[in-house]
Amino acid sequence: MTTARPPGHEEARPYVRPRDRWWFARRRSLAVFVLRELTSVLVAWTVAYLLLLLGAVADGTTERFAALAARPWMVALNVLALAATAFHAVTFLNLAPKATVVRLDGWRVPAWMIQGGNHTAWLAVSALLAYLVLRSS
Amino acid sequence: MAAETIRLDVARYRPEEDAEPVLQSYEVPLRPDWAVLDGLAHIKDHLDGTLSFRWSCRMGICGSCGMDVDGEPRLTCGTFLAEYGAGPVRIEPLKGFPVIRDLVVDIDGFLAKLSSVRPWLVREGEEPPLTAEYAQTPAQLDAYKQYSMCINCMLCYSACPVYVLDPDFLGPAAIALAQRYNLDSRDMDDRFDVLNLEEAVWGCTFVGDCTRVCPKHVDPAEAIQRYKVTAALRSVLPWSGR
Amino acid sequence: MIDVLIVGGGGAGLRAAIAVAETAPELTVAVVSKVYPMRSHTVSAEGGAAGVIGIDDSLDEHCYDTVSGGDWLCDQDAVEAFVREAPRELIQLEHWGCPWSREPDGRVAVRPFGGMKRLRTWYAADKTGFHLLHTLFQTTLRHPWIRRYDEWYVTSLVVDDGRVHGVVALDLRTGRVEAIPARAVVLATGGCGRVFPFTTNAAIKTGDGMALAYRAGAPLKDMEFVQYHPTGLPFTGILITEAARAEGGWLLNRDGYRYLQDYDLGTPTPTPKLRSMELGPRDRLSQAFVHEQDKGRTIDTPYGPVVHLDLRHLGAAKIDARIPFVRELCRSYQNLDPATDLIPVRPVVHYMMGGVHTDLDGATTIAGLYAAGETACVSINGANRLGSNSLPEILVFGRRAGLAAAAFARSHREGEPPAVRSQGDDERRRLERARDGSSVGSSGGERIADLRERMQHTLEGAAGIYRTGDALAKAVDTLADLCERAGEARVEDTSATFNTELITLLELRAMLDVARTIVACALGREESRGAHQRVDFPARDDDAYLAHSLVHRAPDGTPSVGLMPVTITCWPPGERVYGR
Amino acid sequence: MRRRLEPYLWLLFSGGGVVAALTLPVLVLLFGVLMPLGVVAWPSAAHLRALVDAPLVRGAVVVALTLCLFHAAHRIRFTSEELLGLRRWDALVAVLCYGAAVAGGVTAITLLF
Repeated sequence: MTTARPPGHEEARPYVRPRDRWWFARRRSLAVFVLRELTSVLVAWTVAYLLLLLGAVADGTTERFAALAARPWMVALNVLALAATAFHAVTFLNLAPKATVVRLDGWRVPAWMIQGGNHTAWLAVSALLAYLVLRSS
Repeated sequence: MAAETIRLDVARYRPEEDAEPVLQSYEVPLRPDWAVLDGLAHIKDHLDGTLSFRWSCRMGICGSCGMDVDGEPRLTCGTFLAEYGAGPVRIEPLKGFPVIRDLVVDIDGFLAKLSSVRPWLVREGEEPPLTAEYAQTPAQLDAYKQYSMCINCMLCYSACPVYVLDPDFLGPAAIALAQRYNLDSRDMDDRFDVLNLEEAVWGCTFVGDCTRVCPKHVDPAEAIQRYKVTAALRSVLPWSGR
Repeated sequence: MIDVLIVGGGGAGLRAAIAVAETAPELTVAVVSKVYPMRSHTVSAEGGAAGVIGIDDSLDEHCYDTVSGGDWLCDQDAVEAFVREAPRELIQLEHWGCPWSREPDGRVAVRPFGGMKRLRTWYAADKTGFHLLHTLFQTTLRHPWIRRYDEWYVTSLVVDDGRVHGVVALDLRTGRVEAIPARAVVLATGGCGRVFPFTTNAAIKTGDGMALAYRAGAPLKDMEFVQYHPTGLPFTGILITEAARAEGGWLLNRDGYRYLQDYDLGTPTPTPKLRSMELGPRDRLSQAFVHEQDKGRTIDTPYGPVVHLDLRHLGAAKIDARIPFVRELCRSYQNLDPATDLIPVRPVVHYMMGGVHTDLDGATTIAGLYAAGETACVSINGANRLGSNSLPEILVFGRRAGLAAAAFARSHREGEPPAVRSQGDDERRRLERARDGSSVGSSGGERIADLRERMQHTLEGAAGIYRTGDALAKAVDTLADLCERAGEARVEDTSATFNTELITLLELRAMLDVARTIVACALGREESRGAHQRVDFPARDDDAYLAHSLVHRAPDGTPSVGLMPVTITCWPPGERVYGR
Repeated sequence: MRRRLEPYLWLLFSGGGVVAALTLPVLVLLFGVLMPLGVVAWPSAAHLRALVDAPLVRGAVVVALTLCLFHAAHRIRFTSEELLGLRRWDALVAVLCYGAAVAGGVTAITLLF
């Protein structure tokens, strides 16, 4: 089925709204979305930071790295990174059931179960990593 | 008892005379069971016959009366004036669509998108005689039912920043409709060619507002993310097409 | 030049379009509709669609239920064709993807319905019309050669020498008035519930197609039969589907008493019994309400008297599974939950049994002009339609009208006569005058809404559930007066772009024409039958009135009513028995 | 071209999102906050070296960090386009973002191998 708009129908011009530069400030949900996406910048930073650490370990310059890490601005940045990565983790794991709908014999596994599993996995992995890093010290 | 009223600030756009929409204020009675649509009908019937807007069923099923009410896309028949306290309430055409007149927007682009996803049952071979139905269990029905509830009100498009910034984006309702058929046990297509595109599912950044504003709980955001998984798996495992 | 032009994009119109596209791909088809097709009022149908499918059911039983439900005013040959073709149409919809509710083994499920002796109502939860319309609309999208004129309002039919040659229509978006020549025209514009003040019908249901045919010289039939649905929400008139009672809901008066037992509708049982009590026919249930009101046993609300629909004993789980839309509507629009609260309901204008007079193929008395669906009166509904017969009706007769129109277009290949252009030009001038206000002056004249309200209250007062000759006679005069005043009503909007005020005026004029036929037919029928109850003639009179009312438009614009025999094949007139 | 790439980019984004969610918060908490603040002591350099000694572990670390970078690159690509209206320049933005992620991955390899 196609729409018929016979040629020669002069039409008063419809109004097209100009691009709204501040679209993300119009609704809370959009602001939260943009914050969620911007966590990626700090995810990238966190990776960079860990690469610096790995470099220091490889070069045997961990002392210098520790000194750098203790600078107040660096600590502030990492506190921000912690908040961002945690926010990323919570939002990402909570949204996962949208992409992975699990059906068992026609019964749809409710979102909260999948989310609960994800968060349990997060806790377990975090605990394991912390144990590996801290066990001898 | 003095009759209470509420002010409605209504966007007016008359293409013959206005360069852009302007707000016009009307005082309408504030009654507990009046929806925004009743307020607009009161204006049209008793205050200003020149106001143009679409409406029909006033029971939330025809999908005509979606508008932007105080910055949120809503069905005006199901949005009550009492929600807005003393007012005023700002009523504008759905954002993201060209405005034809007042509160009336151009939806031809949306319809073209719906049509593009082959929203019909795709079968191979001859249609069997009209003596028996295709069998479908309640569980198989359940697998797509939610995506079949879309009333084409377009609130999801209006709420979607990706669509508003890029009108070529296929958008929530069209993809949900494609999934409605993809997940139907009677359908034999997966609409990979029209969905596995940058302007289709890959354009979505999963804002999730489409789902938030959907008056029928279709959850288009879910439909899109699920198709991303389907399309990604099909891309990695080329033999996994249905 | 278009071969088959369909006016109206609801269930009947789309079914007709698909029928043409599938069987006659060489023909051009167009659907002209004042709203986008998926906005059409078919979308609001809730409960279901009847079609014989069970092994314990038979075509004869569906026929008998329909004929007795219609108080023997149905044409029985039409009913037989309808009942025979309904199941295959419903299966066709299934093959097109309609999400019918299912039995555990994968077969389509059926539910009981009012006035039906067997379980034969197919359903898609309680959004049957919604799913049906969207399935049809989406199916039309696979036929790119079906042309669509979305948001075009047809203002008149082009008729020359007893034959239709197309339509004149107004494009809302541009304001242009165009003649669209066509070899055959199918009217599928739905009913006219909006002539009444309190109706389940959508705003768009203004009797446009009925008025188009009537003005062009085709007679309307059985216009006095207006169906009141017994359960509408007060204030909004939103329909609470009959499925709510089919699933076990009770109607209670102010004393919590299932009052239907007092009106020869059977004795109460805890679970629903077919053709009994709450599953009686709609006319009888709505009439019982009026008697309860007279006895002072209804409940007063700001929006008039109500009774209660009680679904609480069904429990939330069953309500959610079978009638979720009822719960959604009650919560959104009435601020109550049927799982725990009583639902206030009152009778509400729902459906027109009458319409454009057609034969079994939808053909009207004008060559090339067809009608189907609520616009038409074939008649399978007689004096009272049974719930869940209207959806299969639009499919069966939509298809039939489409096929007949295609056959007509194939055998009439001549070009367009000059009448098309000249009538288009006349119409354009007339509408532009109305819009510019140059015909009446935008400051003079009365408000459209005021005239509409007068019309609606006149109809409610004179042509409601119970009618009297006196009130009807007065209404004849009032409506004639309103017609004249509507000719000079005020149009403030002079814009060519999406001028809904002009459309509102055209709709009002259509409604007034239709309203006059309703009142004239009701005045003429001096008996009580089905939905037409005359207080001054309380009995059915088969000797004089086992006949259709046929109403023509006289040259001076007044309706002139005659009678036409009813076709009886197998079921001679008898007593309507429910609950016994 | 782009049409064939998108699903893979999305898989990398998703995988990276999972890895980032499961591992980064605890790592930045330990190495970025608690250790610099002295709440817990820095592990010895030898212990840290031992942690990434096994080739398998090194490989896993490279993959994990690269995935995280792809996750970030994907989001930064779309967010910058949406915030700054750069949709038209998508090809360029994409090359920059994913290019940076690849560069980060290469850096990780050179550091660990």
